Amino acid sequence: MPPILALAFGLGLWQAVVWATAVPHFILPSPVRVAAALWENTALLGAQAAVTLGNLAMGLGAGILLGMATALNLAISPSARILLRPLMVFAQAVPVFALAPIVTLWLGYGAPSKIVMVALVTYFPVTSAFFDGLMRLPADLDDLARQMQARPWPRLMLLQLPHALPSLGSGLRLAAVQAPFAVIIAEWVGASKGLGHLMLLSNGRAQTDLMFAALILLAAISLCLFLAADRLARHWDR
Amino acid sequence: MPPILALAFGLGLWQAVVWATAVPHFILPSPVRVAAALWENTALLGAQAAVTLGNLAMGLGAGILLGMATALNLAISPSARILLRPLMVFAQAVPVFALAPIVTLWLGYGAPSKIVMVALVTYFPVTSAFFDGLMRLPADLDDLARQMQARPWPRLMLLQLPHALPSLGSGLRLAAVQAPFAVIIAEWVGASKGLGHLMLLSNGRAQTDLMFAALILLAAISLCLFLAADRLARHWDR
Amino acid sequence: QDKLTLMLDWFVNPDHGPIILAREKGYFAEAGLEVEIVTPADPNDPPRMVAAGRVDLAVSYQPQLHLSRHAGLPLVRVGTLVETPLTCLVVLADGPVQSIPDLKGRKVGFAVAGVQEVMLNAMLAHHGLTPKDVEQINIGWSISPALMSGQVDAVIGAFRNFELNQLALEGKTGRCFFPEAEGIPSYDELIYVADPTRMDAALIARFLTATERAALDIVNDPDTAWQIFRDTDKALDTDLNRLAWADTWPRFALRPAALDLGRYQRLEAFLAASGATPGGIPAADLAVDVSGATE
Amino acid sequence: MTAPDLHLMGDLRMGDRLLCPGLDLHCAAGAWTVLLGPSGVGKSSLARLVASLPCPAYLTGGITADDGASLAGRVTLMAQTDQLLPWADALENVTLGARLRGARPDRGRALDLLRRVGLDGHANRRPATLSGGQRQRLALARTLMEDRPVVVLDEPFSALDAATRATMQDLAAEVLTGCTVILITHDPLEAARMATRAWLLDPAGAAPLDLPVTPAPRRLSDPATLAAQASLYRRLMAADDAA
Amino acid sequence: MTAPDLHLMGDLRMGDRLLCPGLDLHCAAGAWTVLLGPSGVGKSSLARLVASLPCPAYLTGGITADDGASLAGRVTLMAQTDQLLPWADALENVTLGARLRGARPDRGRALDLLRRVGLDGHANRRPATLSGGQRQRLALARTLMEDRPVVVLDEPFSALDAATRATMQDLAAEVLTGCTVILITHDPLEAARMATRAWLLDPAGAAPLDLPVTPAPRRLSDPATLAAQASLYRRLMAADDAA
Ligand SMILES: Nc1ncnc2c1ncn2[C@@H]1O[C@H](COP(=O)(O)OP(=O)(O)OP(=O)(O)O)[C@@H](O)[C@H]1O
Ligand SMILES: Nc1ncnc2c1ncn2[C@@H]1O[C@H](COP(=O)(O)OP(=O)(O)OP(=O)(O)O)[C@@H](O)[C@H]1O
Ligand SMILES: [Mg+2]
Ligand SMILES: [Mg+2]
Repeated sequence: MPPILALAFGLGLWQAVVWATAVPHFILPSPVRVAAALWENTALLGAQAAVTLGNLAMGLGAGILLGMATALNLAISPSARILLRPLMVFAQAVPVFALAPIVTLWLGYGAPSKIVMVALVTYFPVTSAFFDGLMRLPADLDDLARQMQARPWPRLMLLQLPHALPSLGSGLRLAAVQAPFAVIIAEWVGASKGLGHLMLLSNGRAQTDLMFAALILLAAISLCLFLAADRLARHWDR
Repeated sequence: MPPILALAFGLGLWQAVVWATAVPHFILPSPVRVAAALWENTALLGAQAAVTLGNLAMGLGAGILLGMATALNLAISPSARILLRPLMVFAQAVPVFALAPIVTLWLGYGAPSKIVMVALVTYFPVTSAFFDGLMRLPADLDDLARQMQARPWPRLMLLQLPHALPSLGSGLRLAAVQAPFAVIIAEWVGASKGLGHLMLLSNGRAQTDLMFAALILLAAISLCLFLAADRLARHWDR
Repeated sequence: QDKLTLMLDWFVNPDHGPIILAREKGYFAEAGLEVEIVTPADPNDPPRMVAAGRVDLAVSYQPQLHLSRHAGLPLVRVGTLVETPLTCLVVLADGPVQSIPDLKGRKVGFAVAGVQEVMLNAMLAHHGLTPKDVEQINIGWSISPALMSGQVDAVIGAFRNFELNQLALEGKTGRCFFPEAEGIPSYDELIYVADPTRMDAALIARFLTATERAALDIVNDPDTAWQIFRDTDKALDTDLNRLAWADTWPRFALRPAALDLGRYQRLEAFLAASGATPGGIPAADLAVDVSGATE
Repeated sequence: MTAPDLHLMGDLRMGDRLLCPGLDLHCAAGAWTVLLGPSGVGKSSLARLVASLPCPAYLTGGITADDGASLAGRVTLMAQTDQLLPWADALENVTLGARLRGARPDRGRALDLLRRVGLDGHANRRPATLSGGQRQRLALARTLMEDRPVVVLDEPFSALDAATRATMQDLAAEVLTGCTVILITHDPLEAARMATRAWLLDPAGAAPLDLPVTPAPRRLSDPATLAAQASLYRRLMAADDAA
Repeated sequence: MTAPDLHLMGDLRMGDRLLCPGLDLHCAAGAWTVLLGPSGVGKSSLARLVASLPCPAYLTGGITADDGASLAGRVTLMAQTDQLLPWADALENVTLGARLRGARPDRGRALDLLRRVGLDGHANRRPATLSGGQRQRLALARTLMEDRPVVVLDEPFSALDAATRATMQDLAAEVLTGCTVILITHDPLEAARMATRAWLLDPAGAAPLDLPVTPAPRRLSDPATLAAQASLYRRLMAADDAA
C-alpha cells in the first residue's frame, strides 16, 4: 500500500509542478501526456526496453560473477592483494562513464560495448564491497580460525563468506543502482537500439513526451532491479 | 609504496596496449602523448578543474548534509517514514543522470545545475545507507533503550547514530564515487566550463590527448575524494 | 550597454567567425551591446533554450527551425550566419560506399538526432531506398573517429568544411554526398532564431549589423581574420581549424539580416512532401527580416 | 516511587512448548526473590517478560503489580549478556540511562559506583579492553544507576570470583534497599545469602525453597547460610535427577 | 598425539603494567591444572597466550612444552565468550573445526556430543534461539570435538546450574582423559572436584592451593571434596582482603 501511495504522491507532485509553473511541454510534459505517449508507443517502447534489458542482464551477470571471483581471489591470495588492491582503488576512482566513448569506439555500437560498460560499472563496487567484508572478519571468529588451524579455503567459505554476505549485499545494491545508468550512457554514446537510443532520438525530434515515457520505463526497470538487490541484501543482513 | 607501484603498473599496461595493438592515437593516445598534453595545457586544465572542483564541493556538501538530515528525520518520525520511505526507494531507482538534460534546461548552463546534479546523486545513497544503519539497531541495544525509556532524540543520538556510522561511511564512499560522474555528466549535458566540457570539446575537435589529460585530472580528483571518504569510513568501521 | 545572450549550435569553431570577430573587434560594444556567448552540449538545445526564455538568441539550422515549429516551439528566424548547406553524408573515398544506393544494408552514423535523420531519409528516398534499408546509429560526438575506425560506413551530419579536413589530417580521404545534389532544396545552414513573442527586434538588428561588419572584414582579409580568431583562445589554434577556416569563410552570409522567403517556403513544402512534417506554416511565420525595426 | 509487590501467574509457554507450568510467584516489595532452575527452563524469558521486553515466551496468567499500575518504565533488567555500548567508555556506559531519557547524568554518583564495583581508574576505557568480570561489573554499575523500584538481575555475578562476588552482592543489597528485586542465579550460596524467598523452576513447575529465617542478605560466616547452601545444593542436584 | 607437559614461566605483563609476577606453573600431561584468581588478574590473557592467540599481554619467561615442540596447533581454547557462528546451526557449529581444516566432520560423534551436553533435538537451531546455558554447552561440545592434546577452558561452566554443571564436568573429564587441561574457574567447588593441581593468581603472584590427595575428578559426595571447597573458599576470600 505505501508504495502505491508514494507513487500517487510523486505523480501528483509532478502534475502540480506542471500546472503551477506552466512549464512548456517540450521541457516537462505532464504525466497525462507521458501516459498517452506510453500507451501509443507500447510496441516501440517494449522492443527497445527488451534490448536494453538484455544488455543490462548480461552485463550485470558478468560484472557480479567476475567481481565476486576477484574478491574471493584477493581474499585468499596475499600476493595478489599487494599488487591488485591499490589498482582496485585507482580503478574504482576512474570515472568509468567517461570511458564510454572509448569503449564504444573499440567495441562498436552493438551489444558488446553496452555489456562491457555495465560489467565495468558493476564489477568495482561488487569486488570492493565484497572484499572489504571478507577481510573484516571479527576478532573472535579469527581467533577460532587460528586455533582450529583453518585452511585458507574453508576459512574463506565457512567464516569469511557468510560474514561478508551483508557487505556483498551492499555491493549488489550499489551495482543495481549504477548498472541502468551505465547502459543508458553507453546507449547515448553510440547505439542503434535501446531505451537510451530512443530517448536521444525523441529528444532530437522534440518528442519530449516519448522521451519521458522511455525514462519512466527505465525508472521502472531500475526500480525492479534495485528492489531485487535490496531484497537479497536484506535477506543477508543479520 | 604499493600505490605508486600500482600506478606504474597501470601506466605500463596502458603503454603496452598502445604498442601492442597499434591503436590509432585518436582512439587511445599513449601515456606519453597525454603527459605532453597535460604539460602544455596546464593553465587551461587548471582553470577548468577549479570550476569542476568548486561545483563538486558545493554539491557534495549540500547532498551529504541534506541526506544526513533526511535520514535522521526519517529515523525519528514514524509518520514521515510511512510516506517518504517508499518515495526514497523510487527516487533512488530513477536514473538521476537521465534527468540531467531537464535539470540543465531548468537551471541553465551555469553552476546551479551542476551543483544540483551532484547533490541529487549524493543525497540518495547517503540518505539511504545512513537511514538503513539508523534503523538496524541491534536487538540488545534496542532492549536497553526500551527498558531505560529512552526518548526518541537521545536514542537517536546515543544509540542509533553511533551504530549507523559504518553505514554512513558506506554511503559516503558511494557518494564519493558517484559525485564526479554526476558533475561530468552535468557538464556534458550543458556547460560552458569545467573538465567535462573540456573533454567534450577536445573529443569533438579530435584532440584525444587533451581529452585524456582532462580525464586523468578527473580521475585524480575522484581518487582523492574516494580516499578521503574511505579514510573516514574506515575510521568508523568497527 | 544592452545585454544579449547568444547560444551557439556547437562549441566555438570557424563557423562562428563573424560572431567572434565582431566581439574581438569591438563591434558589439560599438553597437551598444554586451553579448554573452554560451556553447551548448547538445545541438538540439539552442532552439529550446530560446523557446524556454533562457537565452535571447540562438544559432540553429534551417531544417531544425521547421521541425521545432511543428513541435510547437515559438521560434522565428531573424538572421543568417552561413547561407549554404554545410551538412553532407561522408564516406571514406576508398570504402565500400561509392554511391548512395551502396548504403543498402549498411551502418550510417548520425551526430544530432532529428534534423539529420530527416536529411538522410530524404537522400535515401531520392534513390528509391527507405529508412529501413540502413541501420541508423547515434554516434554522439565522435563523427570522424567512428568513420575512421570502421564502426560505421557513413556519417550524416558531418560538415563539409570540417570533417573532410579532419579525415585528411589523419591521412584518410573522405567523399561527400551533398544534400542539395541529392534532391533536397538548398537552405541556410546556420541561422539565428529568436522567440517572436519575446524578442527585441531592434536589439537583434543591431547585433546583425555588428556581425555584418565582421563578415565583411573576413572576406576582405581572411588571413588577418584567422589570426584574430585563432588568438582568442589557445584551444582554437589547431591545424584542423586553420584548414576549416579556409573552407568556411567564403560561405558566411554577407547580409545576415537579408531574407530569402522562397528558401523557407521550398524547404517547408519539401519536408511536408517527404512526410517529415505536416507542413502548412507560411514562410512569413518562419522567418522575418528585423533590419527595419527601431526602438 | 515506592516499590510494588509483583505477582507472576500461570504457565510459562513458548509457542506450543510448555516451559514451566503453574507459576504462582509472589515477589514482595523490598525483598529479594531468587529464581533457580536448570538451564533452558525459561528464567531469562521470565525476566524479559517482567521488564516488558519483546520475548517469544509468554505467561498465561500475566504479571501484575499490587498497585494496579502498569510495570512499563518501572523495571530495570540486568541481562545475561552485558549489552555494553562498544563505542562508549565505561563512564558513558554507566550514565547511559539518564542520557537516554534526556536528563543530566549524575556524574558524581556514576564515578562513585564505578569505584565501588572496582573499576576505579577505568572510567575512560572501552568495554573491549576490559576482562569478562570487569564488563559484568560495569553492567552492574549501569543497572544500579537506574534507580527503579523493580530490578531484575539475570545471573549478574556469574563471571566474578568469590570475593568480588560477595562484595558486589553487598553493594547491590545496599543500593537496592526497598526495591522489588528478582535475582536469577545458579549459585546456591548466592541464593542462600541473598534470598528473602527462593523458587526452583523446572519443567514440572515452580517449587519454593527452604531458607534460613534470618533476614537477607545473610553473613557468609553465618553457619545458617552455609547450611542453607548445602541443602539448596542437594535440592538442585536432586531436581535434576528427577527431571 | 600424546599430550605434553607445559611450563608457564615469568611475569605476566601488559604493556608496562605488571598483572601477575613470578609465575612458575607446571601443567602436567593427563592432569587438570586449575587457575583461580580475582577478576582482571590476567587469567584469560594467559589462556590466550597458551593458545598462541594475539593478546596485548605477554609472559616474560614464555610457555614451553616438555617435548620441545611448538604449541601452535596443539591447543584448543574454549573462550569466555561463546564465539558461536550466528549464521550456523548447532550441528554446524560443533563440526566447525574439522570443516575448517578441510576434513570430513564426524557427524555421528558430533550428534553424540550434542546429546551428551543436553542439546538433543536442538541440532538445527541457531545460537540466537538458545538460552545462555545452552549456548555455553554448545561451545563446550565444539571444544570437545577438537581432540587436541592441550585444552584450555576459560570459565566453561559459568552459566550452568549446579546439576548440569556437574554433568558437564564429568563429561569433560571423560572426553579429555589424557589431555593437558588448564581450567579457569571462579567456583571453588569446581576447583575442588576437578583440579589435579590448583593455583591462585593474584597481583602478588601465583600461589599453589591445597587439594585432597584423591585423584580428580572427585565425587561430589566425597567429604574431602566439600572440605576442600570450604577451605578454598576461605582462601579466596582471604586473598582478596589481602589485595
Ligand atoms: N585490549 C586490552 N587493552 C588493555 N587492557 C586490557 C585489554 N584486554 C584486557 N585488558 C586488561 O588486562 C587485564 C587482564 O584481563 P583478563 O581478561 O586476562 O582478566 P581475567 O583474569 O580473565 O579476568 P575475569 O576473571 O574478569 O575474566 C584486565 O585488567 C583488563 O582490564
Ligand atoms: N528466540 C527463541 N526461539 C525459540 N526458542 C527460544 C528462543 N529463545 C529462547 N528459546 C528457548 O526457550 C527456552 C528458555 O530460554 P531461556 O533463555 O529463558 O532459559 P534460561 O532459563 O534463562 O536458561 P539459562 O540458565 O541457560 O540461561 C530455552 O529452551 C531456549 O532454547
Ligand atoms: Mg538465562
Ligand atoms: Mg577472563
